Amino acid sequence: MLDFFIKPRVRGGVHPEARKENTADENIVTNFPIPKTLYIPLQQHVGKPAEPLIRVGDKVLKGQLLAYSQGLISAPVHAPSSGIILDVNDYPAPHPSALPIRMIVLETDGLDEWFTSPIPDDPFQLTPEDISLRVGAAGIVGLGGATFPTAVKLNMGRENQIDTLIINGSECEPYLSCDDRLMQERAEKIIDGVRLMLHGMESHHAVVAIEDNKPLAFAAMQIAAKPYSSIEVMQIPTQYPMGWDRQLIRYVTGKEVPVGCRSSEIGVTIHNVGTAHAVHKAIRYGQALVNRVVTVSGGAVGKPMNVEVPLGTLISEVFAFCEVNLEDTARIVMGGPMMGDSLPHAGLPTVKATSGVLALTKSELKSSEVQPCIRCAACVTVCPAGLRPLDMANNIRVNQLDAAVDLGLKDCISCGCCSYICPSNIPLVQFFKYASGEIVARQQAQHKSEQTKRLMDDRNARMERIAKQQEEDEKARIAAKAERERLKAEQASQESLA
Amino acid sequence: MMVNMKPRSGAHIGTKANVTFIMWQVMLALMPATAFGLWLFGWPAINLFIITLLSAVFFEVICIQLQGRAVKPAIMDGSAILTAWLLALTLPPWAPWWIGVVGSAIAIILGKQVYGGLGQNLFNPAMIARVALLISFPIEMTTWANVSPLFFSHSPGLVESWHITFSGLDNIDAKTGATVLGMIKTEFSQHHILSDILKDYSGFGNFTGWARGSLGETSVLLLGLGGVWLMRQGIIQWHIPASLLGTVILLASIFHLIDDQHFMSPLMHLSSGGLVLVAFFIATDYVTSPNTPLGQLVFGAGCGLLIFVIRTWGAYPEGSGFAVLLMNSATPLIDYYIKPRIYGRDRQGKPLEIPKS
Amino acid sequence: MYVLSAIFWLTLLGLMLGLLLGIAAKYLKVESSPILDEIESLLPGSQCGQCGFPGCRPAAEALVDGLVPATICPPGGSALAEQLAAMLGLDLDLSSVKEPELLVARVSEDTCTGCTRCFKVCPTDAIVGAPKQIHAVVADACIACKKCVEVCPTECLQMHPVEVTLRNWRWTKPMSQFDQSQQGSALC
Amino acid sequence: MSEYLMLLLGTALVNNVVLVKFLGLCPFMGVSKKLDAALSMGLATTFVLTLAAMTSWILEHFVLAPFNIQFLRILAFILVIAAVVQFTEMVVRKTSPILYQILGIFLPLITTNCAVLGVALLNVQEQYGFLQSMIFGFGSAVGFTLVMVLFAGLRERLALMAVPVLFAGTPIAFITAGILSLAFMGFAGLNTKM
Repeated sequence: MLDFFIKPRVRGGVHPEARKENTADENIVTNFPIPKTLYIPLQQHVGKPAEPLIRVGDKVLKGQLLAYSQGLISAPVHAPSSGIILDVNDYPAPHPSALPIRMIVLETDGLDEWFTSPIPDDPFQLTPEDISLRVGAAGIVGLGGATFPTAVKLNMGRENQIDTLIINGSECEPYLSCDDRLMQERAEKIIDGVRLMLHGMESHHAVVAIEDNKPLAFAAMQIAAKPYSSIEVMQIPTQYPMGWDRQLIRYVTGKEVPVGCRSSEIGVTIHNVGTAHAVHKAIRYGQALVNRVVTVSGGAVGKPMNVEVPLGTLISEVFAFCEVNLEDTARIVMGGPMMGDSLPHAGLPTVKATSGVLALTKSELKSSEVQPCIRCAACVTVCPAGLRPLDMANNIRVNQLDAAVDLGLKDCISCGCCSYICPSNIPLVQFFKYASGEIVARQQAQHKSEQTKRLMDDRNARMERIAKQQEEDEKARIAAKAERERLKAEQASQESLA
Repeated sequence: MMVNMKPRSGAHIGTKANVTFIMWQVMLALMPATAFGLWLFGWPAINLFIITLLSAVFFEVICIQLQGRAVKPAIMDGSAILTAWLLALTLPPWAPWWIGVVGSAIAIILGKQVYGGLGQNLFNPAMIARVALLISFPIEMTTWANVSPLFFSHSPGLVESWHITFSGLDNIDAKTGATVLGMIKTEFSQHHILSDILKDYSGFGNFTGWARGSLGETSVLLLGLGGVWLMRQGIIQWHIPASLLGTVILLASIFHLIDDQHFMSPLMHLSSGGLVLVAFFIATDYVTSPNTPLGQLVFGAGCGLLIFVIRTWGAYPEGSGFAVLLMNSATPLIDYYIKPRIYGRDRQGKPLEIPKS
Repeated sequence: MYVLSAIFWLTLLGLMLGLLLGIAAKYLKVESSPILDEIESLLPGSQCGQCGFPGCRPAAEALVDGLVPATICPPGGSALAEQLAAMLGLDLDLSSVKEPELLVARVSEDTCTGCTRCFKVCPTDAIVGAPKQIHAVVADACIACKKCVEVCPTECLQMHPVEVTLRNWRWTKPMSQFDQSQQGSALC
Repeated sequence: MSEYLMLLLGTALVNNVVLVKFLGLCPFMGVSKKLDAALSMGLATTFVLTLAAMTSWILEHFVLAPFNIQFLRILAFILVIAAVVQFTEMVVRKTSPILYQILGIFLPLITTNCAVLGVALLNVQEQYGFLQSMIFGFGSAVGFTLVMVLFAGLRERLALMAVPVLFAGTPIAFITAGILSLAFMGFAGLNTKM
């Protein structure tokens, strides 16, 4: 009862059934057969897509750079396995619309031969800048799902001295247990990655936050972190969305990140457990981010498991490996069931952000039979960002998008709590995603109409200039003609005189 | 390969509760008090109850067909039945049949369907109907039948109850009397003081419900139990009932201390009239109550204040109907001004300043 | 007798109030309503005439005088209608507004003879190309005013809907419960 | 002192100028679409009404009565109210043009607003003293503003609903106003002796 007053109150959130038990008890499966072809999208991260530097037909090794990052916020892409580049073209993207984006198609030769790169003997002698350079070169992005390039975060961390680095082990989405297994099996590697990141950001205090429904992971991480005083491991209440970075920052440090500014500006940075593990592999062994642990679960999965999969593997192959019964799969979801995207079919590649692939049956899904909103305000109670989903949805339904923005549409993190709790099964998050998309479309239309107005004014000005020009030429011509006639008349009169 | 599935966003999983489940839960909570009320006032009450429910469903079906909407789902969500149920509980037990029909008509058509069906109404439909009936048919709405439980010697049999319901009461004075509130209101107007008015008042009787009153609101005990159960089920929050009852008790005790001859004691306020029924079942109606807990507290306090003011100084003995309607009209304002603070923004919505660490 | 005093008092009252108002008017001077040019700047300004007025300025004047609804400008779509309604305090019914279907002109290379008639008439110089050379339309600059399609002799310029890519793909608006139940309509 | 408070409460709630006496209905229906417009209209009317109540009392007691030209009462009152409204319109136009644009035609219409003239005439009929008539004017204006703001809140929520086409717009507003006045009848007979 006492901690009611000590621990900062967590606002909103829901308690979905975890349904992690069928995947959280077995080890991570590492003997996934190397697929024949890998489809590697160039845009697997937040920021500009990577620019390919290889040509069709090149032979590449595992971990070799395929596309370099361009611009300030971007991340390179590496070969998940050794083989020959088949094609660089547009293929369906792992997105609800499955519209094509540019991908590199790699035909594997089965050797899985690593691309050797220099390995530092003692990484802690490296300068912090060198560490974030290596992390950036390894193509590491946030593996929690946000996929923000980690190197950029480390640089920002150095600029405004971070006093707390939070390692997000909450994994609050139901079904997913890849972070849980990673912490249980590779705790030392993760702790080593955390120390490297601390060194990379010149900060001295890290907190690993783990939800209290994962006691084994908590124990393993505590043992691994015991020798290092700068790393503290703490348990946080199990409540979706505990993994939302701003919620975690407020719970762990008590600070609230103001709207419109990054968390590093108030001295806190957050990284996922998987990211720390990838940093460890990149710095210690020079291995780029080429594979990741993916949870395959759901009612229609014969053998639910956590499997280490090379990036770019088609979901259909992962499903085949896990004996997924496609007939009673009502919906394929990439990521967790709360925030994940539904995919139209399984022929899409896994990417750096794929923390889980779910094959859900009809009974597990929320019924889509919509009833009228009875204003029960359960969505207002569960919204962690403190918005009023029912009022926003009502405004969006009658196309009052500005009113919805005033109610806080821009602060919606689409965590799915309101859609989860709504007794009338109203797709609230889809209302908000539609509205944000519509607002962006309107801004673009507004921008376009301003530009076209500028083009029109320029053209009209040019037309007037040309018209004035023609008038002057006309006048000049008439004047010249008159002049010539006058001269001829004079000549004629002089001749008549002479 | 399966056919391409339509993109769907947001939470793919969800709670199993839906609107119908909530409505039936509320009806379940009302069951004990209703059964007791029907037993207490015998067959005429049962007739009235059934007539009100049937006419409500009938009007709902007509309105939905007029709007060209699918009839089946709208009826199945039980909101029409619940509205009629609540209305019936607030009617005089031996009221004639047309009171029930007209009440349901006003509640369903004017109260809900005109606004566009479930979730769209601005005022509590049951309360609109009760207030409209009270103002337009004062006599029928204030003939309170004596307690005459089912199968007791002097209470009307089945045939006689049809006579009462369909062709009205014959010897009115023998069978009816005033409720506690009504009696006090008339005595006060003749400047009697409280102690001699309440010579034969039994507190325990009123609390358990053995007293004259509307069909379902007499038994405070059963209504309270039903309400607490609803709260434990998580269907309603504690904010509205607590602030409503708390305000009435607070005001009543203050005024009772000042002058206990002219102001009823808090316990008497609690166990008379429709206070508890309104607090647990009518004021907590989702559609017409504010969204935020603080807003609900303000709403409950407002209802409590108005109930007390109308009961003490108003012309009508029972003010809860008016109080709920007045506070329903203030709900949009409460929601406009009392809203949760958005993460990373201050109360006015401006982003917080970056703390100078 | 009292008639005279009545007339006297009324005139005195009128005069005195008139004087007071005159003084007040001097202090509270306000120049002409700035609303007109604000409205005109909101309109797309493409003088396309789809609103029935010869240009955007007359349409703006009609709007300020309240002669026309806020939804008179089809290219503006519901976004502009909302802004106008908010600015002028008009009530707004968006049922009749059809979202402007995004179109863009495209030249089919095989039939273009390079006669340059189209880019002379294009208001935003969206068509580029030299005489006798195959022309091309700059998609971003084209405002789908259809003037070039009318004037092209070989019909090679046609309007095409804007092609959906991953960048401009949008979530569709979910159907509210009223549209769904409208579908399963009466008596079922 | 409590006698004035009772008068204020009585005029604002018990016999509310809009919902019980049914005066001032056109701005009540016309300007209650937006909450902020309704609030500012209420404030403008309060300013006008209180000023008009005072000036009409002065006019009645120092001009009309002594020279017994009471038959000019309505004419003189309208003249004064028009002047006050014109003055208010200038102030509003100066302070916020946007508000002026939103209130639009309803600002000069306060002149013909039956609540304003009605309250002035009622003052005379009830033979209130100067302070009483001012409180009566102010009370009824507070009642007007209260009901305007409540109704504007309701209408803003109504605008977001899928009201059947038959009732969409003004009809549903009239029905809501009817139910609101039904609710205000609860205050009827609030006998003013404590």
